[in-house]
Amino acid sequence: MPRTDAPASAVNLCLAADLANVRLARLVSVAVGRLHGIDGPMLDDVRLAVGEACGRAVLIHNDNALPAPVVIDIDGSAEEFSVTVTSQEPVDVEQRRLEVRGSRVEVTANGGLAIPETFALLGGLADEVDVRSDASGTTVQMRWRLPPPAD
Amino acid sequence: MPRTDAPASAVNLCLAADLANVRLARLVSVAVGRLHGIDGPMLDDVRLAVGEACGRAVLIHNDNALPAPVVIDIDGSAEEFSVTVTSQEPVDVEQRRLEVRGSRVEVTANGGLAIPETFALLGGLADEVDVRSDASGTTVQMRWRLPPPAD
Amino acid sequence: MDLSLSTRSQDDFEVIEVSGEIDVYTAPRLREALVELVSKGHHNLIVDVERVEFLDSTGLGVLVGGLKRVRSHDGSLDIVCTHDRLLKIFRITGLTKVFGIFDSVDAAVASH
Amino acid sequence: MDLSLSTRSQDDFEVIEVSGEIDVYTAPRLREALVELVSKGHHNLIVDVERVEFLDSTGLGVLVGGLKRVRSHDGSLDIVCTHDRLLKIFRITGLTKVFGIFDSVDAAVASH
Ligand SMILES: Nc1ncnc2c1ncn2[C@@H]1O[C@H](COP(=O)(O)OP(=O)(O)O)[C@@H](O)[C@H]1O
Ligand SMILES: Nc1ncnc2c1ncn2[C@@H]1O[C@H](COP(=O)(O)OP(=O)(O)O)[C@@H](O)[C@H]1O
Repeated sequence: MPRTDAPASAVNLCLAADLANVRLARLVSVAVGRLHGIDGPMLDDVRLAVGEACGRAVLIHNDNALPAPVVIDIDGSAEEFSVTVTSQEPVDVEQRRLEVRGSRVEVTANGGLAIPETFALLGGLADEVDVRSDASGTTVQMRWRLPPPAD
Repeated sequence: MPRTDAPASAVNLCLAADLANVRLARLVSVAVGRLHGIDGPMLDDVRLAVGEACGRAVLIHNDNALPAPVVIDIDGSAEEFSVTVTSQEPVDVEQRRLEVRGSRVEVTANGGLAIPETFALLGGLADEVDVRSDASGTTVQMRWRLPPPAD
Repeated sequence: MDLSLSTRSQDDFEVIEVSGEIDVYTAPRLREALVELVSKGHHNLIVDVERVEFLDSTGLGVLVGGLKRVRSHDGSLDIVCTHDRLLKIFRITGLTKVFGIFDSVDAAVASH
Repeated sequence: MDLSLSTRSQDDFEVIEVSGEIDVYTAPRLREALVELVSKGHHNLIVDVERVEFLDSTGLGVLVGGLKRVRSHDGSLDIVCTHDRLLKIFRITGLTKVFGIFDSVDAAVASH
């Protein structure tokens, strides 16, 4: 069968900014993670990290009345599994802050958004977390290194 | 909380044309269907119909070596639940056929693609099935009428 | 849930117990299993789908393909299925007229 | 799976048994339940999360919020949890130092 250019498991999910949809993002990430052989505690980490990042994105869209969907990109190779959550709030990097549920969120020097609890948790769940913000939105990329397959 | 313009449950899923991903499309449609209060045999119908339509789309992408993803749009209101599967094969409506796994597929007068088994099944599963093809691809839209909520 | 297959003999029949999901992705494995049984000279098959969670038209196609194969050896392929969820799919596609569909392996065996 | 809550009294404690998923969507219902108990004068709470499938930081926030509320009445909020999956989340966020976390409701009651 001819292989396509896109990686086998590349999945892209666009969700209306509804809190009920955060569960869908978890569900899909876990299902794709399983296709990559992830299970046990690492799968729990993926589930929670994606829930955190998406919950954050949906709250931001709601609080800023953004009609755009929250976008989740799931990708993987033999070595790595990654989930990227993109929210489309225009970050005023000058002002370096954004309201999320009334609590202040700091924009860090490199343009990242910091919501202390969310990112503390993400840092403990994914092997790497990369947050970037600019005038068009914020992406939170989480990566997990996959163990070499046992044989 | 301010409501966004997009409907609450609008979900859009783009899947690399990999047969393993067809399960994801089923999983997501069923999860969104549940959010709309669908259960029992109707949920089984949604699961199977989406699997059929996506399986068909993925096979077509594979057999024609199309790198584009298969796109699934899931939407609902109080009255209706709908899933639309878009494959991006350029249909040569003049020639009125397309190869799918070696079997000939007829393009019907109104531009629809007919794969007898798939569409026989879809017709028995969804309340309405609408298939449209043009030079940019084919959409299969399946709709279910929702029963009025019991109270 | 993935597809899993197990095969055993009962009287003159080979019983293939399928569990999990038979779909466009997993159906080729069922096809291989059926082809292998037939090529080993087993022409009376019973496919037990009681523990199948999901069955799509590709799965049906593989079952029909198996039936054609055993028939060309004057054999049989019966289905064991009681769940409405699955029976409905055989009904919609008209395959209830093509397969013998039974409540149990014993009933399928007894029918011959 | 959705969130479900049930409350019962044991000795001087109100035990809230939570099952399902406590996430950004469902956590407000847990918050309401805790607020209501406190406003009815129950200041010694035990939240049993043994049957919780999933807990996110919003859920943790609601538990911390509950703890702050009962403490302002010299009360307590203990957690019953034995699953590593959930304990890990309390550990990562440093909340194992904030909550009393026990193996059973009886152990939580006995600790006072
Ligand atoms: N959903 C279905 N309903 C009815 N017949 C079906 C269905 N799916 C496939 N078939 C039929 O089953 C047969 C399967 O053939 P095929 O898949 O080529 O198997 P094989 O290559 O093993 O002979 C075909 O005749 C096809 O028309
Ligand atoms: N994941 C977490 N880890 C540690 N502390 C948290 C976490 N989530 C929330 N908190 C803390 O829990 C408290 C919850 O406060 P809040 O949500 O405002 O509750 P309430 O309004 O009921 O007082 C805050 O102090 C917040 O910093």
